[in-house]
Amino acid sequence: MQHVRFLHKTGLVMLLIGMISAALLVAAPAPASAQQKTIKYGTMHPLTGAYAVLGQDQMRATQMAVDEWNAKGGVLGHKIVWIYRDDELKGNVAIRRAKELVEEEKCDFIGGTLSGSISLAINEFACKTKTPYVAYCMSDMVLGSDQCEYGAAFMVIPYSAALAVSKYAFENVGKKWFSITADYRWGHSLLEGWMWQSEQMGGQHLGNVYVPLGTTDFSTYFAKILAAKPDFIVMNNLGADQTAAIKQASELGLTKNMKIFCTKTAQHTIKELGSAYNENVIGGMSFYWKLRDKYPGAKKFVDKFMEKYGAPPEQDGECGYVATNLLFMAIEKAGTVSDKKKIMDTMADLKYTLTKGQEYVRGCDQQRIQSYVLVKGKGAKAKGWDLADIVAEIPGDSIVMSCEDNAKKLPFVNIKLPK
Amino acid sequence: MVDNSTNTIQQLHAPPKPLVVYGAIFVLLFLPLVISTPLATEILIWAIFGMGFNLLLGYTGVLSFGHAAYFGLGAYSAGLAFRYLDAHLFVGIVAGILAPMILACFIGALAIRKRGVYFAMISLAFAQMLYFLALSPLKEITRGEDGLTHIPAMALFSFSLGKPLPLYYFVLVITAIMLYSTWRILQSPFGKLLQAFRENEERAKACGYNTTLVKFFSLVISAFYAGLAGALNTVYLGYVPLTTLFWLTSGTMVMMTILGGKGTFLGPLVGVGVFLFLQNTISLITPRWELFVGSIFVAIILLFPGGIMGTVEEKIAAYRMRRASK
Amino acid sequence: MFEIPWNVIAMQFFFGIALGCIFVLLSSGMSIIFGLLDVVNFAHGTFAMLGAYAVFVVVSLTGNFFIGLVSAVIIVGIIGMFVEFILLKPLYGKDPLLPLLLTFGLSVAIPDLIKIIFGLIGKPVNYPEALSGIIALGPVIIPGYRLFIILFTLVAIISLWLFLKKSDLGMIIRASTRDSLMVQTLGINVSRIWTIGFAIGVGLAALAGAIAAPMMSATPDMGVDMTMTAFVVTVVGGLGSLGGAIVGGLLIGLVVAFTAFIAGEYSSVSMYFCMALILLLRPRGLFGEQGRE
Amino acid sequence: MLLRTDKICKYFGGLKAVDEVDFTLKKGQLKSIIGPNGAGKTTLFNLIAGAYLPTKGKVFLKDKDISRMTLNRVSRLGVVKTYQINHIFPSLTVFENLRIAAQVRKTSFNFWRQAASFGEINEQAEQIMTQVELKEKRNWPASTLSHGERRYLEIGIALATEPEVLLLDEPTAGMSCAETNHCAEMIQKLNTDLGLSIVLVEHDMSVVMSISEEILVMNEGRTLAEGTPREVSDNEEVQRVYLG
Repeated sequence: MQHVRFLHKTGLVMLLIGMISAALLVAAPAPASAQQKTIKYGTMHPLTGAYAVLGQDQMRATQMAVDEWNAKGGVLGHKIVWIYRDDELKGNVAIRRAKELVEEEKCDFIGGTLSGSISLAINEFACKTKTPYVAYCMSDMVLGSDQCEYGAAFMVIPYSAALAVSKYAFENVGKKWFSITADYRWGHSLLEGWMWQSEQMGGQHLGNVYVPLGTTDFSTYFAKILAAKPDFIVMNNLGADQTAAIKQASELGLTKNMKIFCTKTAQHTIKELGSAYNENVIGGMSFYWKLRDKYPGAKKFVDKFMEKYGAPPEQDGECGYVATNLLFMAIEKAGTVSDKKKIMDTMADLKYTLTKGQEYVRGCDQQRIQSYVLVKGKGAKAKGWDLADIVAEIPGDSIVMSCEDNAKKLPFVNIKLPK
Repeated sequence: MVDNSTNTIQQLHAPPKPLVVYGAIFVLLFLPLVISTPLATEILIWAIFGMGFNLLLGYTGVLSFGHAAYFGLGAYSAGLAFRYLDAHLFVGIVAGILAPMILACFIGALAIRKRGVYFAMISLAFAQMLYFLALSPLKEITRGEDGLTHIPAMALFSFSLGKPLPLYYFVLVITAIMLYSTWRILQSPFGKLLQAFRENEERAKACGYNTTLVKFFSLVISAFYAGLAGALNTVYLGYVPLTTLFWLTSGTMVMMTILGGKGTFLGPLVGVGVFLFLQNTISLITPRWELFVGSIFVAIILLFPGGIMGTVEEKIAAYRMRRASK
Repeated sequence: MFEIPWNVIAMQFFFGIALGCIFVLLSSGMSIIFGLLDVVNFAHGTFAMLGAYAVFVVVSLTGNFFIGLVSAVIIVGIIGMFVEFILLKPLYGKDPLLPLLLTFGLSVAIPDLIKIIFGLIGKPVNYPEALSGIIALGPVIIPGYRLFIILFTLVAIISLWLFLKKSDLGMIIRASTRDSLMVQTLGINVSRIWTIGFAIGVGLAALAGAIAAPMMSATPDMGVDMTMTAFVVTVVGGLGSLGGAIVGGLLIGLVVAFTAFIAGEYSSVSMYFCMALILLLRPRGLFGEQGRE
Repeated sequence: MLLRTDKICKYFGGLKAVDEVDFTLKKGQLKSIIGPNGAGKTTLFNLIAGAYLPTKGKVFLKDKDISRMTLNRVSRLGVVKTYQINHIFPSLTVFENLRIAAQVRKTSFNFWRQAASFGEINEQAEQIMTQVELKEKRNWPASTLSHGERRYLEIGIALATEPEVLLLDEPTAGMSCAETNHCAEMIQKLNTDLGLSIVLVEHDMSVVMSISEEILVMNEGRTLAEGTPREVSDNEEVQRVYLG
């Protein structure tokens, strides 16, 4: 017993000493950083998990852009130091990474992320810490109360994608539609866009089914759709869910005599689907590599990317490339590396031509106004990366609402989603 | 006298000396100097989770593969209280502790009588049920896949927890309390009973113990830890990601505990630290870190079932045995 | 309420059964492994994923889906044998939780290995030409491939049953499930029986993965869901019971199908509700032996 | 009558392990159950202790029906069994093995107070340690004990739960001749000094004959004979079973 009591005492003394030193640690002012001529940019990408292939593309494209700028001598004479982290497509990891990048690595700017939901959380964090954040993903973060002057979204926002694809569909295919919607915010945003457009263009919504994320069997939903006899089916889902849905639609012969619209699709989804993604399947993307035949900027970017990594970039890669460029262009134009408010303000008025035609960042909500591309599958005729053909490019101005509307989430907030 | 030698031998699973508790806390005081503060904070939170999990797996011998349910429910309860009720820091944490304990009572009443592997599967399935509930049917409340955002920044007596270091030391205080509590529990009659139970359930029963009740209490106490960790996770992130409920959270916890050494006092702490540190480091080198972590885990199961601390303790015991016999 | 046409219900029922058949294949493998080795195979879905990749590889080499199916079973069965022999064997007789943990480790590591070998993008497997059509029975439309799944599962399960019931090896396996010590005293190398049993179990999982591959493509992360489903079905049917795996699989398939029809967003949670209900009403599962749970 | 079974039966499928056995034990009595392998001795034991549910029949402790009670409840009522194969807590020390058993009636679910501070329990554990002669091994993990010492510990654990009836399942199994005699002495002491009622299942006939007051002989699940050691050894049928 004596012995134990002694140990208690020693322990307590030790703890006391420790606590005092720890208190000093907290109280100590952060060491003044040496005046190096660098700026630090940190990005997060899902390098593991279901969308690792897209995360990898984001990461590669960012690297390409950073290398190009550094080859030109950096920004305003500052060398760009770029670091990246794996966010694993998990919210808690992404926040930890963001905290590490900002609080430990002292990054001046952060970017990346693929998931819209994670981008919302990071956006909130960026706002709190006043760190400029350029999101590479489709995100509602520029709408309503989530909007913040330090966050910018450089992928098409969800409803814009829906407006673009629906416009084409109602004009070219028919009016009666049925939708399959992934049951989370992103899916709902797409559905809102579709329903609004449907009202405007006289479409007839025959029904919708909500499908939980990660569903692999869609056959059980198709009986309902077959009974409704729509002109076309709309898929508001992504990745493995979309793959399974289209595969099973083709099994039921739906891709033979009906059109299927994927509000957002991806190059790797088309590749995964093989011959099931035929000419009756039309998908939307913010960038497809065949734009290289149309725009010299796209050709430069795609060729360089192909040469470096052996595969054409996904839209996510392109977005990362543009976003990184825009950040540095804004810094250069603002003429400051430290006044972050000014940089964000400058970024908000950029006009540029990079990978597509002329585009601009809209001042009020820091979003990139860009076109949306519709591609048509090639089915069994697909070869290598020649997976699809471009059928339309919908200009960016026609698929965004005004800033005032965006701030109030109009008109979509008035859409009553089906139960 | 024989006393001398017996003292040095001691048994393998000797209760830790108080010095170990203080020493561990002492080391943790300086953790942010070595690794990044967010990582260090996360290590502490997971360590609390791990201590509770170890009480169940390591000391009682019950494997729950659905501990994400308690962790996630704790995180959501605290988050909902913060967001919708504007609850005080401690009120939210208490909510985050109580809800998982009630859930544990329910799952325990339903499944704790089952054999080990069966309980593991059932607890996993229940956790998945909660996950899918939060994902789709309950998305109006939980915000589904988006996770629960807009949680106000927390303050402790007008002392902001928004900065990394104050937050770390706040979590550390709680970790220290839990570390000490765990130590107390292990020294208590109940703690002794847990260990006896793991060693030989049948005999514990023959001694007159209601072993079902032992397992049940152990599960509920473990849910207390998990809920606390979940609530702290919410305070730390300012956000509740849906992944807190995902089965991989349970799986990660299992890996951490086995890695550190189940049934050892410091095992969870060491396991959590090493796991998160490795994951952090390997992921900088290669995105295929799961291959390494998975393989290391398999190797540990095959070669060092005692984990890091179990093996260390064994080595120390063997060394003492050799010295004593000289 | 609006009226639901009978043909939609009929189709829903059919899809539910087809889905259930995949579950049956998955969980009967799980049941055999558990019954024989007392091992809960956490990597069961991972083996199914390997089956899907095996079918992809063989189909792209030979162009024949049916050769693909058979070779998927053989390839994964052989992998399973190695896994059992090298990794699981040392754990028998120790803590019964260790094999579960070990297979969990495999389920983390193997998908990454697949990503390194086959790349991050999943691989497409086309529906076999002969089965890609649809059969219309009046207003009821049935895809040929789903019909094939049902018939194929029927054949597979009947031959499994005949194998266990009639063949010498099958009888030894069944006897070992009951009492491996007794079998050992008869001079039979039980250790080898275990290896074979494990191979059959993961072979069935591979079959499930292979047969599902055309419907969802082979992706590295497809295994986890399958493991979960196998768990649920096994708990519902009764741990270690082959009959339970069959009835449980079909039941869960139907439950999922009709929930998807009535309330889509509940479809993935429905099977867990079903499991909780069964546990409340009949704790050992539909066909579980008393005392084994 | 302290303990009594009424036509108790236990069938495993078609096998009648115990078939309509009436067993009685008076307070303070030391009674043995003997019989060839597979006679159903251990099964009868487990039925009394609550480890098995009887197929038919009943068990009474002081006229209280305990036949459907589980092992732990029967143990709480004071009928405690030991095991044929060592069933101890291997990585706990001898002292802790005993203390676990000793705390069962006092404070099993207290999870805050330190176990070391329960003086009464500790004293009881120390006392039993003396009784089963393991004082010198107090702080050794049970797994390091010799076989004989483990058998003693086995008995000690049962004793520590303060039983009224002690069911000893082959306590001398695997012991050397000298150890066996010593163990027999100890059992007799428990019976005479502490006044414990003891039921003994034993293979070693010399032990049984020397210390039992009464013997029940079983064969193929049924009672073959019952009586004092002398009566039993003179019984012709017993001789036939044991010799033939």
